[in-house]
Amino acid sequence: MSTLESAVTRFLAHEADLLDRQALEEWLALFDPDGLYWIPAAPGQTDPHGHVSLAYESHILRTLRVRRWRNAAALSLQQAPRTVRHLSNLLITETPEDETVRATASVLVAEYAREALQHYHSRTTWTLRPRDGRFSIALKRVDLINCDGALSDILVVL
Amino acid sequence: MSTLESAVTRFLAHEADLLDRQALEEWLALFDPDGLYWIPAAPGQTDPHGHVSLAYESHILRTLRVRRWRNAAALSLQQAPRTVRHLSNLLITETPEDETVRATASVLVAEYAREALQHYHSRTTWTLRPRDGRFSIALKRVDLINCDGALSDILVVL
Amino acid sequence: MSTLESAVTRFLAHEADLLDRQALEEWLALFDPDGLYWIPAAPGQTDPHGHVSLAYESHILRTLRVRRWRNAAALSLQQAPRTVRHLSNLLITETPEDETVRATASVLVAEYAREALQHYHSRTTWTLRPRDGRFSIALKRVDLINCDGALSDILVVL
Amino acid sequence: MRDPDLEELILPDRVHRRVYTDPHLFTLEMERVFRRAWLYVGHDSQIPEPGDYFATRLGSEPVLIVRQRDGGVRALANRCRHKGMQIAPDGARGRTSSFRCGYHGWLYGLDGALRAFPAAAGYKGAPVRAGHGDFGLDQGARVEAYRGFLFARLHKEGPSLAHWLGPLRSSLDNFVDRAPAGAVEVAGGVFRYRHKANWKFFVENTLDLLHPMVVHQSATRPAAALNAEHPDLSEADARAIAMLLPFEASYDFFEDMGQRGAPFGHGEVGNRLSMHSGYDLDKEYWASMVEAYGQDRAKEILAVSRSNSVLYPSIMFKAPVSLVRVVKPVAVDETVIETWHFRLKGAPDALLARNLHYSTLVNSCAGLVGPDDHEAYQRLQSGLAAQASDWVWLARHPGKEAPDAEGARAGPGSSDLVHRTMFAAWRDYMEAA
Amino acid sequence: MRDPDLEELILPDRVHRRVYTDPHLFTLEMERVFRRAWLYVGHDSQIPEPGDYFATRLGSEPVLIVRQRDGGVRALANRCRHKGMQIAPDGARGRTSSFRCGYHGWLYGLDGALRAFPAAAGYKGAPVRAGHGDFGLDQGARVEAYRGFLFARLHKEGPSLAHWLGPLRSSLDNFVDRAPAGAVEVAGGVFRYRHKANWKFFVENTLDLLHPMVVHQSATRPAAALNAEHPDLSEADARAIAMLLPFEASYDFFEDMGQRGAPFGHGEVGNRLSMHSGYDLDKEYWASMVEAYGQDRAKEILAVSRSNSVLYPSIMFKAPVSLVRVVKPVAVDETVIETWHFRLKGAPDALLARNLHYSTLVNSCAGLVGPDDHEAYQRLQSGLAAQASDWVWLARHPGKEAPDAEGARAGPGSSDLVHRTMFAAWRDYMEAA
Amino acid sequence: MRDPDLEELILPDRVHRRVYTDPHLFTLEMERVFRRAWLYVGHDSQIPEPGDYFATRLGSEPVLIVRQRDGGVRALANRCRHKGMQIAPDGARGRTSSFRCGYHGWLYGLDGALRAFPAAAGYKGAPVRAGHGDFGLDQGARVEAYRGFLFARLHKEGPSLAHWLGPLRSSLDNFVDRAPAGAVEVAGGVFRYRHKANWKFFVENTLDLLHPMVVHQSATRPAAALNAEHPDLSEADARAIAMLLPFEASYDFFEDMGQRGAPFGHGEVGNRLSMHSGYDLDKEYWASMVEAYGQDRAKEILAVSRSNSVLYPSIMFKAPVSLVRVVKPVAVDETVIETWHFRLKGAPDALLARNLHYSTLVNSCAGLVGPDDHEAYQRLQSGLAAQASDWVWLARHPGKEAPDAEGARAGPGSSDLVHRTMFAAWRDYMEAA
Ligand code: FES
Ligand code: FES
Ligand code: FES
Ligand SMILES: [Fe+3]
Ligand SMILES: [Fe+3]
Ligand SMILES: [Fe+3]
Repeated sequence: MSTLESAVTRFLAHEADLLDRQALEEWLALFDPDGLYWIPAAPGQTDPHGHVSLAYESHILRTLRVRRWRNAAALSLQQAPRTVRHLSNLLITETPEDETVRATASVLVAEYAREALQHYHSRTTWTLRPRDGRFSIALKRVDLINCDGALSDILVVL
Repeated sequence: MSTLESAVTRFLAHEADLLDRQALEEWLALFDPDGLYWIPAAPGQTDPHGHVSLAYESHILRTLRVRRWRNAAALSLQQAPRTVRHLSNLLITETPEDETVRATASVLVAEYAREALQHYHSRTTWTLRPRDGRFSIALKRVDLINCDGALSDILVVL
Repeated sequence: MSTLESAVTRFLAHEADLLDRQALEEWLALFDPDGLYWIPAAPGQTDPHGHVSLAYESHILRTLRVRRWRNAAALSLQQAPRTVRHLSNLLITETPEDETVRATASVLVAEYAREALQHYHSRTTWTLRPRDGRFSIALKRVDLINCDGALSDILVVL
Repeated sequence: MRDPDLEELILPDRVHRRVYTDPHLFTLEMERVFRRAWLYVGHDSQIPEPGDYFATRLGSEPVLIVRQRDGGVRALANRCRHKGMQIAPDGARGRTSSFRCGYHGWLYGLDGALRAFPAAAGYKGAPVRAGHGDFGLDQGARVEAYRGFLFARLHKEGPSLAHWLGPLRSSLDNFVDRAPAGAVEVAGGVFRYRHKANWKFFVENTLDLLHPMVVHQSATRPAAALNAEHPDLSEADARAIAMLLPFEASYDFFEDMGQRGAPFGHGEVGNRLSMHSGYDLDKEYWASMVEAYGQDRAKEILAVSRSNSVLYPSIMFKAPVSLVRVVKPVAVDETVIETWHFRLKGAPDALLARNLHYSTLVNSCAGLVGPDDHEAYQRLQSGLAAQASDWVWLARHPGKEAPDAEGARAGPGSSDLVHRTMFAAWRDYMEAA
Repeated sequence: MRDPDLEELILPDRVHRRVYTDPHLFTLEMERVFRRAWLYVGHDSQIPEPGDYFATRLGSEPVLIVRQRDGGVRALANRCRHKGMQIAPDGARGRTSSFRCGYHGWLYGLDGALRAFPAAAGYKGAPVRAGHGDFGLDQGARVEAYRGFLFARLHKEGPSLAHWLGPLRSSLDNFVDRAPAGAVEVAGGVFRYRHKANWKFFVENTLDLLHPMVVHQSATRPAAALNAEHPDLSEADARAIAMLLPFEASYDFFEDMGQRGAPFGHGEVGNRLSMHSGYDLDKEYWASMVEAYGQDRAKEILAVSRSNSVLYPSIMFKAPVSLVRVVKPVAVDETVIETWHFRLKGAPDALLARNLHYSTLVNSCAGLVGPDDHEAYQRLQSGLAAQASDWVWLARHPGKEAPDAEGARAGPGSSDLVHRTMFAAWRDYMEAA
Repeated sequence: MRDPDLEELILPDRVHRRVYTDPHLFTLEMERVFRRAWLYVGHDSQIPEPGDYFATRLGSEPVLIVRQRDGGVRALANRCRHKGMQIAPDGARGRTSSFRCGYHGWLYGLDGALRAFPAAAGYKGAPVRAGHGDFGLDQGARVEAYRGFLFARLHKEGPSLAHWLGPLRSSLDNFVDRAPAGAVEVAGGVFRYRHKANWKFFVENTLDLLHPMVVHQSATRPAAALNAEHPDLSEADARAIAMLLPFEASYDFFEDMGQRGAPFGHGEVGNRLSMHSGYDLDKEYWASMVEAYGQDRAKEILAVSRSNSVLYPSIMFKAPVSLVRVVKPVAVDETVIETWHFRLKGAPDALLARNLHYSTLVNSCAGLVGPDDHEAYQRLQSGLAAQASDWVWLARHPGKEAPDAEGARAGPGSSDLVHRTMFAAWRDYMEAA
């Protein structure tokens, strides 16, 4: 495994660990200031403006999401969902022109809430920028296998 | 991780990516001309001829499978199943005598069709032949955890 | 990937393989004589004595578990459950003072019994001691996502 | 099927919990309400050309909605007349010149007539015949359009669509008039959102102006804080915040929005004032509206801001943000809500983008607003299973209603008048044996 | 249990959709059809020795099929007479000298008699007794064998197996006669295939010769193309293609295959001609047949090619490829089909390999043929939930039937005669109160 | 709801399988047994301070158990009186000064009175009123405590808790008297264990002394072998083995344990002798007991070893190891069992640790004992679906019973007397219309 692969693998395991431990404020800090968190609502969706998304969030909206998570009034979050996430099948491409790294992985987020397990399967793609020897996230794009299905609430960060 | 492990990991991630993206014709090209795709119907099945299999396919039959996938008349495929696959717990053994590499991994294929998720869990074993700096598949054997269970349709390539 | 990471990855894949192949006696031998197998019953549980656990087992109790597995009279095991386990998101920390390595991974154990699949998701942490060029297990701690849920039987070793 | 004791279930100021929890009543609803009411099925723009079709459900009944060669639309049975196979899977869509059943190849025309069947000689002496009649897919369902919106009704008899729409015709008009080109089209994708609760909770909730400030606090409080902390928000962020904050407007504001109930159970909230009435007006859009309608008429159109309009029982539409939410009952305690989005023809892309952004924030299953409503529905479902009380109260603002110019009855925004109106219609549908 | 209005459900040329969709009728079927008919349970070769047993279901009833010390077979209740525990899990099998209930250790003999129970003194004064009678597992079920095939019936009264098999005895004969040694044995594994549809769709489909060329096009078209593109296919590939192509034979071919219906709802398609009749004959096999039977008799045996034979309601068997498919109803809309394979004793391994290859291609849940049939069944289930029409037509080739030499009634291959025959028997079973 | 034919279901020496399998009877049980009996809800120590509460179920009814300002406890309806939302999710707990419904903000006091509702003016002229009455959460449920254990009953009328506890009061006393400080508190976590079987199997099994040596062999045999192989076990391992071995004590031992049945269906096994009576006595604990009670009384307390005591229908408690197992019926074939653990105040930590170790070994869903019981329940559920026999026998030791000093009826350990007692009470509850 190349140094880059190792570094990306470690970074993504770290991100997953933060999310599973619900260290959401630390997770926010992984992003570039203009970084985006995107869950398309259609397979292969290219346009976030001419088509709805399940989520399409700037720093401010991600912060809002995290604060809502911390808000005791949030009815749907009183269930205190937990996650364990599994990541594999990593493919990495470097795009030297803009000095970013594109990493795509299969991700399974297992969610437990209200006595029930939910499974979210996606191919997730991170556009990463090297920063201080680690990375920052320019774009995290989660392509859910059933993004256009009749889904019920996705309460957690994917 | 050894060079061999890295190379195999990358090759299997590539195969998985082709299957998830339904680039099935490209997937066909990964096999040796006399390569086999085998899903035994019994745990530890040794004999593909004296015992039924869930699938046991030569190049011609795999090609037939892929063309059927492309055939609009296929009733059961009008549901347009999608997959995301997860691979881990890779174990590799080299058998120098015939210059092949045996790789075994835990594979979870998540299938989405008709608004429902299905999970296929297997230990899958690839017998690989080094070819042009990559590999070709001599045998892909998928040992499903429930290969002898009362299964419903397996519509996708595992 | 560092040499340590590679070695741990291989060791954990080996342990998983033993468990999936139900080579349980070999699995017993992976532990230190005073090693522990622990499944807490509460998230973040710190105390195995002032709080119940789903399992908290010494060498003798693990051996009892394995012999019970081999005992034809065990009503609940007549279903002959099988597993495939998936491991990812590995994080490793070395604690040089006591010469152990702490490895945490996301683990999905898929269990098949009685025609049904069960999924056990955990963050599992191994405390490993280098031994003869490999490792021995001082503690295997399985933090199930739903450890405090209304679970049904967990028949297999996690 | 045995008749329910409707007079014990529906009282003037409350309804019995069984209307939400009894599986037998659900079956009856599918039979009576969802076969007798006009149900929204889609929009003209989804099937522009002859042979365009999609497979959907009218209540629990699978149908094919098909553009005819003469431009009309039919709702054919999606069920072969031979041995009964469902012809197209739910959700299928495309363009075709005929429907071929994939089991034995019976072939139907776009109009549903049986055109051909293989090895036809084998039916000599049997009643099987090509054409309409016993072996065609036309089941007598009615389809009518209003300004491009398609409605279907399984029951042959009943009021015309225009009559049935009644006072809310003007709200549909406003939906379309907001397009400089005077027409809308489906655009921007669809949300499909499943929850384990009776369909009526959603429908009633959309006209419930006492819940947003409570249920959606978890989004509005952080939104307000971020707004205060960041005086220099980007345009997109500022717009998002501006769409969230009205969910916690004052009780007086919601009261002033007003509401009205109409025949057949329809109703709506907001008129001049609504959660959308304070949005910034896009300059380019305004210019195109003025160009299309003249300044006065444009102003008049945009002054109407009916935030939530219900055509009972199947849709809630939001003219100010150009979307339609469609109710798909699955079981007594399971419902799918589809959200369809529309482009105002002649309006700039930015307007569509804003409306889609609204929906992403509010209607997505991973959004900041919808999940809390859904949690409420699901807790209503479990709460109403309790025997502690039998009643759901619709007692608010008794008698506070007055007829309006279009034949509806208007009341204060937080009234239960709209809910009483729904259940009066529900009872009517359920009674007609 | 309330009786159905059978005369409204079963008409001469059609049946009501409720026979496939009504859970109450399913319960009645388990009670009446599946307790009164002989049900296939397995084959002698599965339990060769005394004490060999397996746990299975007769309809919904759990039973232990047990080889007795005298060579007979019993179908014991798989349910302890003490507090009722199921003794062996469904699917269990093995060899034993007794059955011990794992809850309190009651011990039953192979014949079902209660042999012993721990701490027996505690039952002094109670009716609990060793032996047969109220505390044994024998429930009066009948078991009979025909040429090694085991059938069981829960109902004490009824026709003998041989009488019940009727004209299809000769088809079972042909199944076994195809073995040079005159006997078959279970071999090559079992498929268990689950689908969400009523059990009758499968049974009827196996005698439906109007569907293969439509449903299985997705396999036959690529097969034909590959066949054309590759003149030099390997033997195995050529054999696979040759087994797939007949699914799209001509309508005339299928008509010529013929069919016949028999008493008790049995029926079959194919006789001299079938989807299997064109297969290459393995030389070694032919030689062994000639040696065993002489050339004329061998030819006679192999000339019979009844592709699908149904012993209503529980199995379809295919003598030409030596397999039996068993119907396991689970719920009104759920069925498991088991496919059991057989070795012809005295035949070369290559023949078994060919037949297993056929099954892997056609009957596997991951195969190229089965999933499309299953999709059809599932769409029949959803289609028949629709109210658009109540009828499933069995009207093909009315009156086109003639008695054959064995007491069956024969018709053209694509007739619904076999389906009408099934429903006549179904009605008989359901009526006998 | 239609009444069952109780006299056909409950006979003196057996019960009909339908009492475990009929969904209609389950609904009636929830209605009659679980609303009329005192149900265990928890312990004083879970809600020490005013405003402490938790959300649980009484049968199928969601309730809030709330410590009042005056120290009392109420069981409020967990269901808003406005539109019916469940106020707190099942399992919620905490400390509060009021309950606010998250849908429209109605505010209830700790006593359940409606204190306030937003925009109250809108209810002018409507019956909605603050206070108790139609809009409060108090539903008349009774709550009483016995030595810190809290019981609730939904039905207003019925016996006092003390009367209802009857002879088993002394067993609860023993539970608490075992604490040197004369009080216990919840500690050490909770197990929640789900199985697909009727709730009564668990309850009856806990007083069934004929099953342990059979069902738990898979644990006791290896335990005995390891014990023999390892003469120098660690203290912890030796203790674990010592807790497992009694599961395979002799039939005589279990017979000698004895049992008794009491009014209202209660019962217990063990008294001086039990599976726990042979445990080593911790020295420090003994010293603290002597100090607290004096040697004679301490001995007396510890000599009582009632291993399993059932307060029908909702709990089984084990005074010797300080735990309570609570029955939560979910459906006719689904049950959750909660195991709650207790610290004996004034006793050393080692005693708690031992009792928790016992539970980890025996009651955990991943343990060495519980899964085999659960397998038995699940196979009872499937076995009793069979028609082979209708009866579950409770015939053991007929007539072998004698009144004891506390008004119970005592019999040999393996008798079905306790089970007959349960069903007599069950029938009483079910009959009272
Ligand atoms: S069911 Fe449609 S053609 Fe036969
Ligand atoms: S239930 Fe079989 S021995 Fe008791
Ligand atoms: S439902 Fe509780 S406040 Fe409205
Ligand atoms: Fe809302
Ligand atoms: Fe077919
Ligand atoms: Fe037990």
